[in-house]
Amino acid sequence: MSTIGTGYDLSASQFSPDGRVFQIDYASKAVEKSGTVIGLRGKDCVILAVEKIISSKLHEEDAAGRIFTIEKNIGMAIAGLVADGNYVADIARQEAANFRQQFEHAIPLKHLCERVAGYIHAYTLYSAVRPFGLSVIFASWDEVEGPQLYKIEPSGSSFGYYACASGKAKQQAKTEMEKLKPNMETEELVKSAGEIIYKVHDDLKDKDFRFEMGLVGRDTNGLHRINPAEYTEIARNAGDAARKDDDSDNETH
Amino acid sequence: MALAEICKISNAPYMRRTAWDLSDVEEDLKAHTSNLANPYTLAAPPFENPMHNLNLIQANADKTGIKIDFDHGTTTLGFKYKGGVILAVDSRATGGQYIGSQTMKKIVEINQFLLGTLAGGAADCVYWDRVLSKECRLHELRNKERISVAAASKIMANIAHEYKGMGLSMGMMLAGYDKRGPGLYYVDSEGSRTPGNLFSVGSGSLFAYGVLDSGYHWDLEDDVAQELGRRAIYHATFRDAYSGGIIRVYHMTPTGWIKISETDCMELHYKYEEQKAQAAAAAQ
Amino acid sequence: MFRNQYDSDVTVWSPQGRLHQVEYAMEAVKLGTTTVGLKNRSIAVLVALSKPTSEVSVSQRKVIPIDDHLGISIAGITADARVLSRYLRSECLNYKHTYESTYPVSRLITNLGNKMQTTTQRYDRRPYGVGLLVAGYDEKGPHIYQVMPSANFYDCKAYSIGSRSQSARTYLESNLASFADSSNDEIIAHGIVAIKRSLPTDENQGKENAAQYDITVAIVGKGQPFKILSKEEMKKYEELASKKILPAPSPADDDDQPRPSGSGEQPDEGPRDPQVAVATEERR
Amino acid sequence: MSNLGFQQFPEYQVPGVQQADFSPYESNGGSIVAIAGDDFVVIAADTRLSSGYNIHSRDQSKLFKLSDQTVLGSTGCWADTLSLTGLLKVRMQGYEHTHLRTMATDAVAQMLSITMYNRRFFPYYVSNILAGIDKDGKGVVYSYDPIGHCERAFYRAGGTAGTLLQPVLDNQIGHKNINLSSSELPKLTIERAVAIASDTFISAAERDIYTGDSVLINIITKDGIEEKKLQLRLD
Amino acid sequence: MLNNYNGLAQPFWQNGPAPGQFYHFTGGQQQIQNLPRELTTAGPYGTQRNTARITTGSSVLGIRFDGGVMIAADTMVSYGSLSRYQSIDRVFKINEKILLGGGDDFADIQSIKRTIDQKMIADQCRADEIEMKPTELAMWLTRVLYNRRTRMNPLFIDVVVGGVNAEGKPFLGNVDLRGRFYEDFVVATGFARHLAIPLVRESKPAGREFTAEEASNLIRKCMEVLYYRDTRNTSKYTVGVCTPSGSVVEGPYKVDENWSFASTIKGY
Amino acid sequence: MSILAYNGGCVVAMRGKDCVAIATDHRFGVQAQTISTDFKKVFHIAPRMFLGLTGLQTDILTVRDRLMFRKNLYETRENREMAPKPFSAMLSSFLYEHRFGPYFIEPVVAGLDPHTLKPFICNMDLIGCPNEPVDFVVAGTCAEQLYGMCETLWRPDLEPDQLFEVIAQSMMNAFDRDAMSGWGATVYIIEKDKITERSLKTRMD
Repeated sequence: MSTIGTGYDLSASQFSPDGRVFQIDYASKAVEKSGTVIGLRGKDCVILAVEKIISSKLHEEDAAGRIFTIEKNIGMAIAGLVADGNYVADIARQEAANFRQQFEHAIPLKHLCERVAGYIHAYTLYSAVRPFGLSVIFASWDEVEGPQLYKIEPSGSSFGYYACASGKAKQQAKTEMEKLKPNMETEELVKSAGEIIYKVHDDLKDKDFRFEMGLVGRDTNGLHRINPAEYTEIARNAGDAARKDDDSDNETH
Repeated sequence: MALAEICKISNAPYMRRTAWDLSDVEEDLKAHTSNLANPYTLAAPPFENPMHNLNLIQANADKTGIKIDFDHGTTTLGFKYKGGVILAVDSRATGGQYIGSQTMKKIVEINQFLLGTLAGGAADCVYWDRVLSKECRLHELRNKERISVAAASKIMANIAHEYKGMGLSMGMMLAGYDKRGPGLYYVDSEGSRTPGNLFSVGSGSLFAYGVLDSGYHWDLEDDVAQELGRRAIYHATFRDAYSGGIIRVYHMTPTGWIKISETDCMELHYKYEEQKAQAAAAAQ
Repeated sequence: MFRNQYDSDVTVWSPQGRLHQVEYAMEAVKLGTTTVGLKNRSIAVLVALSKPTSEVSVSQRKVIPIDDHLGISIAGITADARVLSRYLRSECLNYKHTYESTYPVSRLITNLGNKMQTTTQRYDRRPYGVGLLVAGYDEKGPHIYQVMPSANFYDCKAYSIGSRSQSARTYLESNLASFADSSNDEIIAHGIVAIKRSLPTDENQGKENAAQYDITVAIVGKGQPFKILSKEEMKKYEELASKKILPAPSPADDDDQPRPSGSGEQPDEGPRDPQVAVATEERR
Repeated sequence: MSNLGFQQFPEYQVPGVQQADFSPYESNGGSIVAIAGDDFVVIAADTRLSSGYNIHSRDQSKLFKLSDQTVLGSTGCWADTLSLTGLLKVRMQGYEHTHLRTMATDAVAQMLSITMYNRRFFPYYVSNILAGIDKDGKGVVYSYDPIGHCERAFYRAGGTAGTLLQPVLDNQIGHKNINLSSSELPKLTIERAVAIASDTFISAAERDIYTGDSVLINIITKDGIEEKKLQLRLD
Repeated sequence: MLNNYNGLAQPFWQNGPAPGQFYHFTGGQQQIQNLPRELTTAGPYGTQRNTARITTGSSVLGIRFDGGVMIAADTMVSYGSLSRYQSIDRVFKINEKILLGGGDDFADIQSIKRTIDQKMIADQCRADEIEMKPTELAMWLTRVLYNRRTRMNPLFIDVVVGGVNAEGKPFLGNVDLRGRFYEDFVVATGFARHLAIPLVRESKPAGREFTAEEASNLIRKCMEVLYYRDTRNTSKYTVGVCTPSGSVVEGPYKVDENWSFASTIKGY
Repeated sequence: MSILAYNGGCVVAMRGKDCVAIATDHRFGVQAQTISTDFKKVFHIAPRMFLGLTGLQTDILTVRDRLMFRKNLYETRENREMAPKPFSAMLSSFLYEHRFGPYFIEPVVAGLDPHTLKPFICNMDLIGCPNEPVDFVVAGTCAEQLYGMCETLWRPDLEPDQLFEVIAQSMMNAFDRDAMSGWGATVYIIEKDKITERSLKTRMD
């Protein structure tokens, strides 16, 4: 049980004496409990990968997906409350549509990120509402801007990244990412994404999980695609492999 | 924009989504069926002064082939006398010169103690009479007593006034029997409301008046009164092109209304001819 | 454990990053009688258990038709279900009116989810205390969706919610493989068997003395508009079902077990705070 | 950006362009005939959709099935017809949901009247004839004026050739101006009704350019709706 | 007591929820209840709208054949009598199932096209492989155009919608500025109404649909006739073809001009 | 309201087997108001020829008189009975003389040729464009209704009595749907040897 600013932590519109808004911290807790999600930026592509914990055999494989398409060339992945995720995805789409309506081209990820971050932030200002239990990762690619990767925290703060992660195994994933070299080709990137997700998955804590990914880049000719068969295949295999020798290492020790 | 809603600027024209999405559809559906929920709300026309502009559209009918003829034309009459109220009406509805119907019901049975006659725009009268009958029933349920003719006619007058200048065309008589005895009011689409002993409304009213005035006084016997009404309408149907069909006579008594007769005015015509002939013969 | 002060309001996160109000709302689902949804390649089936009442349309309270291609069965607060069903209906109607075609199920449910989400984030609303199983058919084939108060929704092969639904799920899981290829009759029978599993133990021992519960079955599929089966049609399937051998319900059939899917985003959630039970008591 | 209308920028007015003002209405022609018997009702409409002298479609049904017991025939401004019938369909399904049964013909008639009156100040330009079986299994016909004045009848002709056909019906169905005792009058059977309906359309096609191509005939009985089609002259 | 096309019931309290209504927390969804601009101006029939086309496209011709539809339009967009834009594509591919041919005011065509494209993107975002069908688009257009017409603020367009429906059934329809919609095996806008339709109708084989070849021949023939007879028409035209296997816009093709007969014409 | 409909009234003529029939209503009104109900719009101008005039009453009378004058002139000059054909030719040219200030009437001519005894019917618009169909001609405020009726009832080679039934039914049912005409009607059947005039009992509204 982490710090509890007892008494001062019941409303998003309330500071604690030591100057923190606990509700936001608590919201982040929800994020930390959800399956890991990562985003990697390659040379001419960006990948989003999710460790989707499967809660029941009875669900279809692609049920409750946590990766969304926002614009032709923009993908979004979330860690946290899926319900909130769906909702924010909807908002993001409206923003993208609104931009396109006015300027006749796809919204630059920077702008989209700002707008959505602003929206999420707005929900941290009022006692009438709760902050989103959500951390959002945006990925896009286009000829002009090249690969783009942004992450928004429940607080509404957002930054651009080369690689970023959220959820359970955030730290673990980060350390894995440190090892990666920049400007990878699509194939490699996909592989490493698979490896990371499979590595960081902790099958003692949770049961079964499903690797899901979103990919946008030159090779997908600028369209964001969710679980493109060929690449997903590669990633999963890579992941399984990585996992095996991972275990074997453990045995050697 | 994200905060547009909070900043309340999302209504600025350049912010409005042009896509016609489902919420707009719902709006639209509601707008076009609003009066099913609330009979008083009608769709506003997309132009000012509908009376003028609608006529404009109707005027160049023969050019455009757009013939928006509402059913019209009537002779109706009603008078109070010692035995209550007599209402007599014809049954012809004409759209332009074309006789749309010879059997239209121009006396609306609002309830057992309230009758409305309709002249002018048939749809207008029928629709608002229907609304009125609803209001009367509500009044009855709320106040545990029947609504007075005065009050009922006032409701109708208020409605008419609400839409004054929009081009409604109604000239109706409300006849009833309440604590104050027999009641007869004339209400029209200009919003005027007048109580009185004797009215005739509609294109053929002048002819009807002629007959009525010659035969009317307070102490008529029931059958005489009824015959007077019938005859008055008959003469109107004979002289007025826009009146005809079946002649209906209603009698409002202290115990509610009774339908006295429904006679085809052709029948009447030849009956009266007959009587005239006999009278002439007798004179010899 | 400290007294839980974080469960009073839906806008308050608990230090563990949980929304107790939402979780409590999930409890309401367990108070409702069981309902099962499952599908094969051509049709989707809803089976619902309801305590029979004198009311004629008892099935109406448990299974609600939305449109020709879609219907829902509910577990939880019926009143809330009504609100949701009204929303679904008007959405489907509007869609039909605009496009002259049926609303793709997945999209409808996504929108529903978003509507429900707002109630989990505002102090002046409470989450809907009802779980839905949605059976629908569109160009992508038959669908079963599970929608929870947390505004989470899952595309399912088969599912069951409501009190003692765990045992029904156990049955479904064990037969999951066979569903896709089974005939329409079989799949319906499967559904009935599954739901009988959820009956209190003493009842589903002797198969037929399940008398004190009604079973409602509704189907939708290719060329089969959503329809609730009549008593007569039911008989056939009842027999089919009773033919299927019913192994005694698994001992590990414990309803108080937290249902992973139920608690949506918190699969690793430990045993619930003791307050919960109390809180639910109060709310009922 | 509708507020940036052209008229805001007079200097951009083009001399070449004529300012034809927009008429919301258009007459798309077509005629309907409906005849009700004791336990059936026949409603027929032609299938020509035209405006002015050009024929858009020669095969456009103007009969709208609202329920197994009710059919609406609607002509006039086709756009209005489409929107009105769309509206009705929505209301019908809504009613079915809330009341768990389909709307009876009489109820439909009343609703249609009110719905049309909603547009009192900007009317639907349609000539509607509603045919159906009423509560006690009798055939009924309701006819409407553009703002929803509704009258129950036994036979009715509407649309561009309505004025031509109505007197024929008066004579053939209503036996107006025929002094024969009721025993001598021919009984109105489905066959006779259909025959008369077709005849009237044949003569309508002779004299009304907006009516032609073919006639769709719906025969409604308590067991449902039977459809017939009849070829007319194509010029 | 007129409702000004905002049929919504008044909420319980300001910005509060009407019973059974969902809404966003900022409440911005609630329409401000003012008269639509259309209802407050004067002009023809009381409205003040630009009631004229400015830059217009002329003919669009659509023909349905057994395997799909073809839609053709010349590439001219004229400004009054000035042939202003000579190579503008007026046949659009909306998605793999839908073609759209736009006649009449081109600005309005573009604006509606934008909206449609946005809807297509929305479809893609759902990532559920559900595409819009031509019937759906046609109905949607009908509602939108009628809605604008009823507000006396019409979009001056006359479009041909074609494509294949779910079961691979060809569909061809026309929607005009009043929201008049109809389906037929041949539909056209502008001059083609008078020139092309009769040609196509008379060559319609009884009891069966055209074959793709017949259709394309007819298109070629009609575009030629149109080019000769319609002053607002140019010799270049594009053709959209939509079959269950997808839709594509081809061209521009050129009418093979032959003015040799000109010399024979007397009296000019 | 069109000036042609100012006084109301209608006329119809039909061809039968060796006979023609012409019928008129009796109404003379001023717009909606019925002034008299014995104004026959059909005039017997030659032994086997009738002229029906609908439209503005004053013009009807004028035209009738002027035509009578011209006809008599013709007969005194030629000293032979005027046949329907030349008569309608004359009528046509007469009307066209007033091309730019026309008489507001729609004429109908019906008769048998004095020599060949062939049936002849003809009607014109108000500036005299003649139309000689084989079946029937109509004029007046309820022309549309009349067309509808005649189209359905008329058959070729009707015997005089059948012809009477047909024309009577057409007439009555037509003007029962028209506000501006009616109030009694008269039918003339013209055969080679006799002319029968029969007045109908009709609605008087």
